[in-house]
Amino acid sequence: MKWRFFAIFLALILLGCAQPAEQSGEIIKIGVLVPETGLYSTAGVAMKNAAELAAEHAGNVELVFADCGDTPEKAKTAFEYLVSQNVDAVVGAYSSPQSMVVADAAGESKVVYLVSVASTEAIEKKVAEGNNYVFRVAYNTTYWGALAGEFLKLAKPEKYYFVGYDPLKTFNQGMLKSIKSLYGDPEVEVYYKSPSVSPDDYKKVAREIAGMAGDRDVIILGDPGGISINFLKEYRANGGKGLVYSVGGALALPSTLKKINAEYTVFQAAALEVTEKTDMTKKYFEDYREKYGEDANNYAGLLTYDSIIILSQAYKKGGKDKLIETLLSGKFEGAAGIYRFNDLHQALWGSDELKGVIGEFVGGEVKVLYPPEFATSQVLWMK
Amino acid sequence: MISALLTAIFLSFFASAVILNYKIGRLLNLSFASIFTLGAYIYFSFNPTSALLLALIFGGIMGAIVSAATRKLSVAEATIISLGFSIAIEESLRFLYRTSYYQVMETNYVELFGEVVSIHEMLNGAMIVLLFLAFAAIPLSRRGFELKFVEDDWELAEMYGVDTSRIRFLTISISSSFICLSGAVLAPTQSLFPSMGWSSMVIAVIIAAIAALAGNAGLRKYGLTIPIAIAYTAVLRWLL
Amino acid sequence: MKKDFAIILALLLLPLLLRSSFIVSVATMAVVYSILSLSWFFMEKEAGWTSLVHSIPFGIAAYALAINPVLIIPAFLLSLLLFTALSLSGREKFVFTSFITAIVFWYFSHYITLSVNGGVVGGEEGFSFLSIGLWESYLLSSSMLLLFFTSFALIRKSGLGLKIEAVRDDEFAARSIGINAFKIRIVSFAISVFTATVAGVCYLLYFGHVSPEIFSVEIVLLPFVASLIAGNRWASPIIGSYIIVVVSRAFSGILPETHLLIYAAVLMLSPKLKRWWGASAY
Amino acid sequence: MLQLIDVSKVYNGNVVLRGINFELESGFAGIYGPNGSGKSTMLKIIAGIEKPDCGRILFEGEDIAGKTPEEVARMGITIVYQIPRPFKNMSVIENVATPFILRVSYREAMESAMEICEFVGLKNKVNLKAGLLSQGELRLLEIGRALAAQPKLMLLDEPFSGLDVENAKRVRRILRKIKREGVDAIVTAHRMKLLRDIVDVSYEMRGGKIAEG
Repeated sequence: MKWRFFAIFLALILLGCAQPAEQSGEIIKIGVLVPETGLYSTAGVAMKNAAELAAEHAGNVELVFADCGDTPEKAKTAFEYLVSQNVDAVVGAYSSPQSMVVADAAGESKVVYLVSVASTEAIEKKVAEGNNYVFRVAYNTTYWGALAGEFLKLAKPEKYYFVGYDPLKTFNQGMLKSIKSLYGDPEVEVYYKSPSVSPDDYKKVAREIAGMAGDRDVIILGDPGGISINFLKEYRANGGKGLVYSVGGALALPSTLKKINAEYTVFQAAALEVTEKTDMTKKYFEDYREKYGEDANNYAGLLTYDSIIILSQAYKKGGKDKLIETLLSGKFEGAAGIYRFNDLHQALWGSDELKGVIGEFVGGEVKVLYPPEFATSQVLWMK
Repeated sequence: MISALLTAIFLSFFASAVILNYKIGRLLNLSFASIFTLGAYIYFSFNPTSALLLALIFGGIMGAIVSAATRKLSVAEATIISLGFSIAIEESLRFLYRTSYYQVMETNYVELFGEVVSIHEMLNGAMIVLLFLAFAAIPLSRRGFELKFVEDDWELAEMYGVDTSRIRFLTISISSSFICLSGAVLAPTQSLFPSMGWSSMVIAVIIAAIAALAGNAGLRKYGLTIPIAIAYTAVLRWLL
Repeated sequence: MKKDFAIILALLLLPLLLRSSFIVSVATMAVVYSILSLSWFFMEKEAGWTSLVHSIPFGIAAYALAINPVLIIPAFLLSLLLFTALSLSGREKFVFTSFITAIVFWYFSHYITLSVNGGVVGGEEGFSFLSIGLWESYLLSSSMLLLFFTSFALIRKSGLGLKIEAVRDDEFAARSIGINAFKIRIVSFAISVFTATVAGVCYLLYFGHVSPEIFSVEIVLLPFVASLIAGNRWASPIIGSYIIVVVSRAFSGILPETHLLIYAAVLMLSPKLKRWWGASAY
Repeated sequence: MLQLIDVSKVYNGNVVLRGINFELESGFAGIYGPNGSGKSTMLKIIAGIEKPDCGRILFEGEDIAGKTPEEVARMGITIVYQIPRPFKNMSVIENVATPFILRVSYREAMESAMEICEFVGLKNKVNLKAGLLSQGELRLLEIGRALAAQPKLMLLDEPFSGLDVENAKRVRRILRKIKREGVDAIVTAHRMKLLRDIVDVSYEMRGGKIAEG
C-alpha cells in the first residue's frame, strides 16, 4: 500500500521530467523563474505575462515556467526543474537571495542565467570569482542610487530625505551610498519597519517626515513593495509637502498612481510608453495592454521581456554553444534600450544607449523628466 | 497616538479571536489570515454596503466549513487543517484576481485631536469596541455561563451536558465572520495582495501567546491583549 | 522498527536509481528537512517537549558555518542554552515561549550583517557559501539521516533512553528514584539540538546560501506539520518531510500555478492521510 | 539509621508538623493517624520532596534536610507515593528497569527488572504499557520500581489505600517478603489495624505530633 503512495508522487514528478526534449536548431528553450506564489506573486503576474509576450515577439523562443515562490530555496528547486527540462538558458527570479542562489546553481549546471530583477552587488562578485554563466539585465544597486542622484541633480531640492524599508536595509544602504557620492548626505535617513514587526511604523515615519519636509524638498522612498503605497497615502494625508521619489516597484506603475491620485510622485522605470528608446518600447506597452487588458509593468515585467528578447537575439547570432561569447561581445535591442554587457556581465545601465527613465505623475498624467532626450517636462513642484 | 491605539485595538481583537478559537474551538485557527484577506477582496469587488454584509456572510461560511472540517480532532491536527484552508483561500484569490498590480482604493482621512486618521480605521475600531462590549456582556446570560464553562474546562462541560459542539461551531463561525468584516472595513487602508493577512496573523498569534503566558483568568486575558499589542510593537521597534 | 528502516532506506535509494539531478535535488532538500523533523520528533516524542523553535539551531548552524566555521560550536551551545532557558517556563508554556522566540529571532536575523571591505553584506540578502555539490550533499545528508535514525533507535533501547522517557512521563517520580531530571533534560535537548545543527550544516553545504528565510514561520512549522501528517511512528517525520517537500517544492515547475493548492489539499486531508497511512502501511 | 530531630513544617500558616522527633534503628515502623495528621508530609520531607522549616534529618549520620529528591534517592531512600505515579507511556518492565540503569548496563537492568516483576507478581504484564494497568497493579508496580532502586529505607505512603481485599493481601504479602530481605521501611496508614502484622513498632500521629502507640 505504502508503495502505491510513493509511486503516485514519483510518477507525478517523473511526468514532468520524462518529456523528451525536442530540440530543433532554430528554437531556444528558455526557462523562466516566476514568483507565482507568495509575497511577490503580484510582480510574478507581470513577469509571466511579459515573458509570454516576449516569446510571441521573438518567434524563436520556447518557454518553460517554474514557480520560484518567495524564498531562495524554492527558487533553487525551480531552477533545478528547469535544468531537468534541458533549457538553454534561464531568466527571472525576484529577490536578491533568490538570484544569488540561482546564480550559483547556474554556474554548477553550466546554464546561462540572466538576472532580470534583483540588484545585489553579490551577483557581480560571483562573476568576478569566475562564475561565467550569470548575466544581469537589471540595474545593480549602484545604478538605483545613480538614477535617484540624477533626479536630485535635476530637481536641486533644498533638502532631501531618505526613507528606507527596514527588511531591505542592505539594498537601501547600498543605494544611499551611491546617492551620497553624487549629491551629498540626506537631511534625514530613516527606515520604517515591515508591518509584520511594527504595523504602524510607516505611519509614524510618514507623520515625522511630513512635519519636516518643505515645499522644495524631496523624499526618496527606498521601498519597492506594497507598503510604499500606504506610506505615500499617509504622508499626503498628514500634509506632507515636496516631491516623493519612489525607487519603483509598486509605486512606479502609472495606473496605481492614478488610482490613489498620487500627485507629485516621481518614480523611476526601465522605460515608459512615451520614451520610445527603440522600436520595441511601444510594441511592448501596446501589445501588452491589448493582450492582458491592463497596463504593462515597467520594471520587473519589462526587464523579463528584455531578457528573453536578448537571449533570442544572441541565439540567432551565435547559437547555443556560443551564448556567453555572443552576450559579452554583442549589442542587443530591447524595449528599454540597447544592451551591452561589461566584464562583470552587468548590463551597461547609464550608458548612452541604456538609461533608466524618471517620470513625474502630475495633473493626472505622467511627464518624463529624464533622460534629457525624452524629457517632456521640467521638474514640477507642488504649489 | 490615536492611530497607534486603533491598530492596537485591531490586533487585540485579532488576538482575542485566536485565543477564543483556541480555548473553545481547540485549534490555532490559521485560516484567519486568509479570511481577513478574503474580506478585503470582497470590499474591493462590491459596493461598500453589500460588501460589508457579504464579508460577514462569507466569513461565517468559511468559519463554519473550518469548524466542520476540524470537528473531533486533536489541536495539532485541527491547526494543520486550518493552515491548509488558509493556503487554499489565498491561492484561490490569486487565481480569481490575477493582476500585476496591487489592488488599492482611496480612503478618506479626518483630523482628530490634531492627528490625521483614516475613516476606515476609525470605523473598524468602533466596530471592534462594540464587539468587545457585547462580548463582555455575554457572561451575564445563561449562554454566557455555558461559554465560560466550556472555555474553562471543555471536557467537564461536555460531561455536564453542555452542547459543546454547537458552541464550538458558533464560536468559530462568528469569529471568522468578524475577522472577514474587519478585513473588508480596513481594505481601503491596505495594499491588497493574496498573502496580506499573514503579517497581522503572525503578530496576533504572538500577542495571544504572550497573553496566554501572562494570565488565564476569565475575560481579563482578552483585555490584556491591548496593552500587550501596544507593548509588543513598541518593544520590537525599539529593539530592532 | 525494521519496517521503518526499510522504508527510509528505500526512500533514500530511489533517487540513486533514477539518476535525475532534479529528483536528487528535491530528495536532498527532503532529506535535510527529514533530519530537522527527526530532531524535532525526538524532542517531542522521546523527551516530551513540543518545540516551535527548531528553526533556531537549524538556522544559526547554517549562519555560523557561512560566516565562520569555527562558530559552529558556539552556535550549538547557544541553541542549547536557549532551549534550556525556555524550558524553565515548563512544558505547557514551552510551545508558546518557543514560538515567540522563533519569530523574534526571525526578525533579528535580518540584522545579521558583516562589514567586508567597507561594504555591508548579509542582512536581508544573507550569506553565500560554497556548495559541496549535489551528489555529495545527497550522500552526506542521507548518511546523516540514517545515522541519526539508527542512533535514536539505539538510544531508545538504552539506559539513557529509559531515563529520558522516565523524565518525560513523570519528572517528579523520576527524581525520587534517583534520576537527575534536569541533567537528563539537558542531555535530551543536546541530542535534539545537535541533530538540528547537523541538519543546518547539511542545508548550507548543499544549498550554498543562507538568508533570514531559514528562520521563517514556514520552517518553524515544517517539522511539526511533517511529523503530524504521516502517523506517529519514527518514520513519520521523515515521510512527512518528503510529502511536504514534494508537494510544495517539486511541483513548482510541473504545476507552477496550482501546486500550492495540492499542498493545501494534503494539509486539509492530513488526518485522513494519517489514519489511512497508519491503518494500511502497518 | 534515620533520625528526625525537631522537624517542623508550616503551610500557609497551618502548622502541619510540630517539632517531630522520630528514630528508626532498623526494621519496619508504622505510622497511623487520620487524614491531614501530617503523615504524608513527614514522608515527603524525609524523601527531600518538601523542605522542613526547621529541624534536622539524619540518615546514617548525615544531615539530609537540604538535599534534593534525587540525592536522597541515591543515598538509599525511596518513596512509594500514595497515588501511584508510574511512567505511563513506558512498559512495566521499563518502569522497573529505570532505577537499575543508574547502576548497571541496559541488559543487566532488564534482567534484574524481570526478577523484580516476578517478585511483585507482574510477570505476565511486563510488556504492557504502565498506563493500562489497574489501580492494584499500579501499586505493585510502584513498589517494584522502588525496590529496583535497591533502597536501604523505603517510605510507603498509605500502601493499602484504594485497594480491594485481594490486592491489599497481595501488597501485604510483598511487604512481608521485603521485610524478610532486610529492607527497612516506614509505612503509613490511617488505621493501626492495617499495619499490625507487618510493623515492628508503631506510632500514632495527630495534629502534627507523633507519639509511640
